[in-house]
Amino acid sequence: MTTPDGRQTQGLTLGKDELLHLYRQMVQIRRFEERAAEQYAHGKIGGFLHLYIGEEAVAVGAISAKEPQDHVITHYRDHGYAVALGIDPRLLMAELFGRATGIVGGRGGSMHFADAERKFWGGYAIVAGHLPIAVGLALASQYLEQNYVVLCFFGDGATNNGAFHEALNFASLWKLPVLFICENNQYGMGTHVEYASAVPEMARKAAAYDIPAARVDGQDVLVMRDAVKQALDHCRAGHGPFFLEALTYRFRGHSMADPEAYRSKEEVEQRRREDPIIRFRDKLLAEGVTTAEELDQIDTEVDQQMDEAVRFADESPVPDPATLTEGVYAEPVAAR
Amino acid sequence: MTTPDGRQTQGLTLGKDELLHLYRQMVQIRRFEERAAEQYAHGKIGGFLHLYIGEEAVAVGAISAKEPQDHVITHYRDHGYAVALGIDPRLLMAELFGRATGIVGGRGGSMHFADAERKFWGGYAIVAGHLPIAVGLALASQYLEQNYVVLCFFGDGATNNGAFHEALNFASLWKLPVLFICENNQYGMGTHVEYASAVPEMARKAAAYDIPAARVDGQDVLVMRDAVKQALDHCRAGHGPFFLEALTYRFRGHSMADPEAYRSKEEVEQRRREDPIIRFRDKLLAEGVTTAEELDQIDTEVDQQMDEAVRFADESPVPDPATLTEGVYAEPVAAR
Amino acid sequence: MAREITYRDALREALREEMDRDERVFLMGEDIGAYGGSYVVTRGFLEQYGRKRVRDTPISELAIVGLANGAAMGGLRPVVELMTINFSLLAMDQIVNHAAKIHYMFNRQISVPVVIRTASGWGQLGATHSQTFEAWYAHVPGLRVVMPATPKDAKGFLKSAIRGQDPVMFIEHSLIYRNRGEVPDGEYLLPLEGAEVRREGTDVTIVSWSRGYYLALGAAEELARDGIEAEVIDMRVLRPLDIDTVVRSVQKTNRLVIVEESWRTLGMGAEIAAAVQEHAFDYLDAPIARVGSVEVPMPYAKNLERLVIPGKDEVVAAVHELLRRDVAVAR
Amino acid sequence: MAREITYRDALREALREEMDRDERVFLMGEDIGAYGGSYVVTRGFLEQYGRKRVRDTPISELAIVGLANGAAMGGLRPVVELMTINFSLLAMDQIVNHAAKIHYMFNRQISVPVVIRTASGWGQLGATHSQTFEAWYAHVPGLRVVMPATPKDAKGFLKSAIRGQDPVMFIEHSLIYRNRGEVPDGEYLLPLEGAEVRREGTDVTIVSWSRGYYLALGAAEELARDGIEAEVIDMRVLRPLDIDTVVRSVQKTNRLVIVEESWRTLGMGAEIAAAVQEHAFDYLDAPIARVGSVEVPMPYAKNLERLVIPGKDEVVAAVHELLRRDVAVAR
Ligand SMILES: Cc1ncc(C[n+]2csc(CCOP(=O)(O)OP(=O)(O)O)c2C)c(N)n1
Ligand SMILES: Cc1ncc(C[n+]2csc(CCOP(=O)(O)OP(=O)(O)O)c2C)c(N)n1
Ligand SMILES: [Mg+2]
Ligand SMILES: [Mg+2]
Repeated sequence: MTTPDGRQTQGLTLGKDELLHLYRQMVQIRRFEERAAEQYAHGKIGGFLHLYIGEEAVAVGAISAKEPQDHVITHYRDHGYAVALGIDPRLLMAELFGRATGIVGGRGGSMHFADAERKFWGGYAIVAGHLPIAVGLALASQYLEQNYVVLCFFGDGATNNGAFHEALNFASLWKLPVLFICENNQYGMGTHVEYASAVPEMARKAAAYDIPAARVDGQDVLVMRDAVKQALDHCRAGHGPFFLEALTYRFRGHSMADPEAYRSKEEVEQRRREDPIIRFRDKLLAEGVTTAEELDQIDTEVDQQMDEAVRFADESPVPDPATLTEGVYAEPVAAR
Repeated sequence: MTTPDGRQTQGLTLGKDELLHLYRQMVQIRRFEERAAEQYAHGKIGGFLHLYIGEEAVAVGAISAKEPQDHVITHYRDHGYAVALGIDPRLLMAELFGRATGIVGGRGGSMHFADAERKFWGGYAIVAGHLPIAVGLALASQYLEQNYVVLCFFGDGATNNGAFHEALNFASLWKLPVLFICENNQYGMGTHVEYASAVPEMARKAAAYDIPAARVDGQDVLVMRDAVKQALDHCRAGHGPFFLEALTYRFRGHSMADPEAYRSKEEVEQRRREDPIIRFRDKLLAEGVTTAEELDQIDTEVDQQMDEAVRFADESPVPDPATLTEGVYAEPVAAR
Repeated sequence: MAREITYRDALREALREEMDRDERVFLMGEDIGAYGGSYVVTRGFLEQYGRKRVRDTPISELAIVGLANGAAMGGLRPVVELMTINFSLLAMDQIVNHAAKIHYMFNRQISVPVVIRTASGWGQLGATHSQTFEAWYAHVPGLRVVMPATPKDAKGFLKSAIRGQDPVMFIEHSLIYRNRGEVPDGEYLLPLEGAEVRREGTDVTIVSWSRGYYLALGAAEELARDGIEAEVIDMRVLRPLDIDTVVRSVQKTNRLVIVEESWRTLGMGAEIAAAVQEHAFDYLDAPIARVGSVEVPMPYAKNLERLVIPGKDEVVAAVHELLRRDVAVAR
Repeated sequence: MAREITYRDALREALREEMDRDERVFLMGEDIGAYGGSYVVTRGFLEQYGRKRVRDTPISELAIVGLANGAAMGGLRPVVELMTINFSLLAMDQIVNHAAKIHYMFNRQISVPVVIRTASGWGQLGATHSQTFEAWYAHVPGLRVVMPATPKDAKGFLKSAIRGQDPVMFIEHSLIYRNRGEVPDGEYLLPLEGAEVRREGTDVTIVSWSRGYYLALGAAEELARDGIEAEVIDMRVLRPLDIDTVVRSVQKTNRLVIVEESWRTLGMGAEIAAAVQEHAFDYLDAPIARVGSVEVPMPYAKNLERLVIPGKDEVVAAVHELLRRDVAVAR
């Protein structure tokens, strides 16, 4: 499953509808975030906004490979998974706007999308903090014999945190159905892996826990999809966790405030040439799956969808101040 | 350096004095702790008392291999290193008794021996908490070009803590002169490695940080000494950290309160047959280095030394209550 | 009908009853299985319930609580044991940044019904093993914090905590596991709220919780011999904090002494004093007094340790001091 | 002579001066080098001082502080940056169980002169990135805790912290980095103790620190328009806590309002209120009031966030409330 040259693309065994769906999802993520960046500049969105642009193939490929019962949990750079899971972009944009109609009522913002119905347990803003939680969800799957696997996404930077170590040890020790998907985009904020990790290959770390691992080209949506499918089979069969390292790159700054002093324009330019959306588009055209017109049509539809998402968000009401103290506890507390 | 059969003993390249010194130190640790256990039963010692009995070859072998400028830091099971470092047993016993004459004035007790003059930075009671500190000491060595290596001792249980992971990553990343010595005695309190660590070989964990590692027979003082000597050379040469796993066994309970329900009497009996002191004694006799009389004479001297330590401790004054609030800060604080 | 059992047995009964009632309840923690628990609370549980439900863990406090959070989100009812509250510092991020936040932050979509049992205490254990941090947890909205003193509360609270929907810090005390007390026969639950007046009095109110409650009670009995009638309140639950009960008592006694084992500065007593002076300002005849630990890292030596932790005598002295002050003012 | 510079520049000057003075001073933290620091405090330092002295680290808060502890013990002068105080929870064990204990526990053989710079703050950052925990650190003997409000203090404290022998939690605030203020020309140090009366007044004392100090000052100015003269105290150092200065002020004004950005329950205000009622009981004409955050995990939405964090208006209202009460009592 490893692709040492980081390029090898899988054959097109999927049907046209499925392929176009993957394409549409990647474009949705891209356009959603481009709109978000604009709205941030307009002051409609506050706080931190971490864009996923450039990494779309990872989320789309992985999530297309999962079964409906599987669970997803991730870090703060979470727009891509939410879109790939099919959550209405209007609810996501409204969340960014801090509106009552947002996916978590405006309480979470960019870093904390979640949708319990879809078993999307949310984005977490403490680096690596969600890894033990993912393993706990996998424990529930095993304990209750529910046959779901937990897909847990995180960055290369997260692998240096103690929570990573403790979580992976537990997952392996108890043979829990969790798929660790490390998005190695080479940087944690402005720190290159070289200055953060004693080993540059994240997948190597899995061996310390006897967890099988693979490195894959995260810029190829089909490679990603296949790798995740195989890994999920492994986990679902009761063989315990699996570790996938997806090689990817973020095209934008870490967050909106990032001047990107830590990397060269040339480096970014070079990586942009391997844009996962363009690569997939070219492939679809080269293999004669579809026409440029059909793809352009999708692009246009997505544009309209995102215009609508922004409009919806902007017209939505802010949260009712009366709700401020509701839900600190799940059960009622007598007034003090 | 690995000894796969876990038995192979090194040739006797040391002189007689040195060999007898190693023997004496192991007996000192053993007798010191036997006295401590007695005094604990008499109520002269309180709190936790973690005995090192059975593991003496690790501390004695390792510390005999170090250079005078090297630093030592360890966990709470710290009597062995203190004795091996040549600290007067009277001061150590007085510490256990909670007396003003104790090595840290009665403030630390069994878990917190320390002697800054000897660069013995102490015993720490938070499992794995001293590992990052050890790496920091190594950073000081590198930064100030002081040519010392830090010997950092800890148990198998400690390797599952996040602090272990973060510390090892740092040590390797910055190529710091620290020797990690993991005493794998198979248990963390009552939990067998099998239930605590995804991999049973602690040394395997080092690979995740690109740290070279070896497993050695920790019940053979000379094997231990040689392994540590080589490892220290590696660190001192600027090649970064090294990881040594010493296979050992604790003959007593985790602490004085331990009913040892988690392991069988047979298991303990079997391991006692490989008592490091007896093994070394037999070897010294078999190789004709010394006579039984000479060794018995050492035993007797040590017995007297430890009687004296107990007497000294018992006759020492308790700490002056007026000193209670002294030293919370290193610099004066205006009264509140 | 009632029986007398120990605090430890009360906990054991609560765990057993809940484990028997609900398959989803399971235990995890360091040395709770083969070793029997560092304070022997779960001895025999591994044999009875097996490895699936009594899970020995690696020494990974952060992940222990993290896994429990995830398991709770996934539909289980984890009861975690952190050996002592000192080690909970390693799990602080999972407790405070995760368990306490998730329900609110995700707009009530997800709840985290996790119970974290841990023990406060001391006894020549040195600086890193003798602390108590209930005040830290009680600072955090989203957490419930209980610190029962009696076997009855220990059992009733633990059962409620396990059945509830919120994360609960359940803080025991190593020095009261053998205390005996009455426990109702049969099943009972106690709500995780409310202080309790355990001794009525008119001259002064003494407030404490956990082991401190017994100090307060001992002091009250001694004071009674001098004709001073102290009202003794066991706070029991530290978040949400039942200040009203204290205020009502102070409205009667006009004097308040708070007893705690943690460092005085920013211990629970700080909040209680601040809140009571706010709500009962006109009823106070003397400043509210706080009796707490001497502010040092705990020394090992027995004679020094004794000086650090407050005893009954300090409580009695604090009460006398308040009363003396009254007289002085009256003159 | 004095200059006006920003709070951020004051910190930068302090770091530069100390790094130039003493080779053993070095910086470590996440993204302090190539990235320039998440709040841009150390921008340009990597270029100037090189990788040996400006050390970007992995995302390993526990080990970052642990390494700094060890480096300090080994003779270096580490200045750690923890991006925000929220992440300090992951390093709590190294701060509280190690840095704060080592000097005392090892009987003064070893000292741990580590400085931990971190930032409090908020601004639509959500539940896990908007907290402030100065009260937790101020609870711990062995730590010094400073939370400067002005550029002058920021610089003088940081230099003293770096030269001192004790571990220091040095808490900045993301929303005051651009505040300007006077700083003496040339070298100066400020002792890590003592509150400061920054505005004299007779009617009420308002106490705060860090960004809260500016709220207090703003409120005082507004109150002055109504003829109410508030005395404003900047606490500056939270451990050791200078209660005497507050007590002296209250002896004059007879009323106290405490302003803080953390949750009220068990925030610093609890300790200040508890201690002041103890020492100035007979001088208080009204209960001590505390103005703090609403006790919820911080919501992202701007309109909700505004409701959580206290503003100048709440401070003014609290003062009016105290004064109204006086009138009511006088009637
Ligand atoms: C415990 C913790 N430390 C620091 C931060 C600040 N921070 C936010 S994102 C980030 C970098 C994470 O890098 P990586 O895991 O590689 O994910 P990426 O952003 O590249 O997707 C840092 C340091 C944080 N949120 N949590
Ligand atoms: C962080 C932390 N968790 C738990 C404990 C309680 N504890 C003390 S020793 C110990 C076992 C440690 O085992 P290991 O590292 O193998 O060392 P050994 O005792 O076998 O020498 C435990 C769990 C502790 N002191 N610190
Ligand atoms: Mg990254
Ligand atoms: Mg062990």
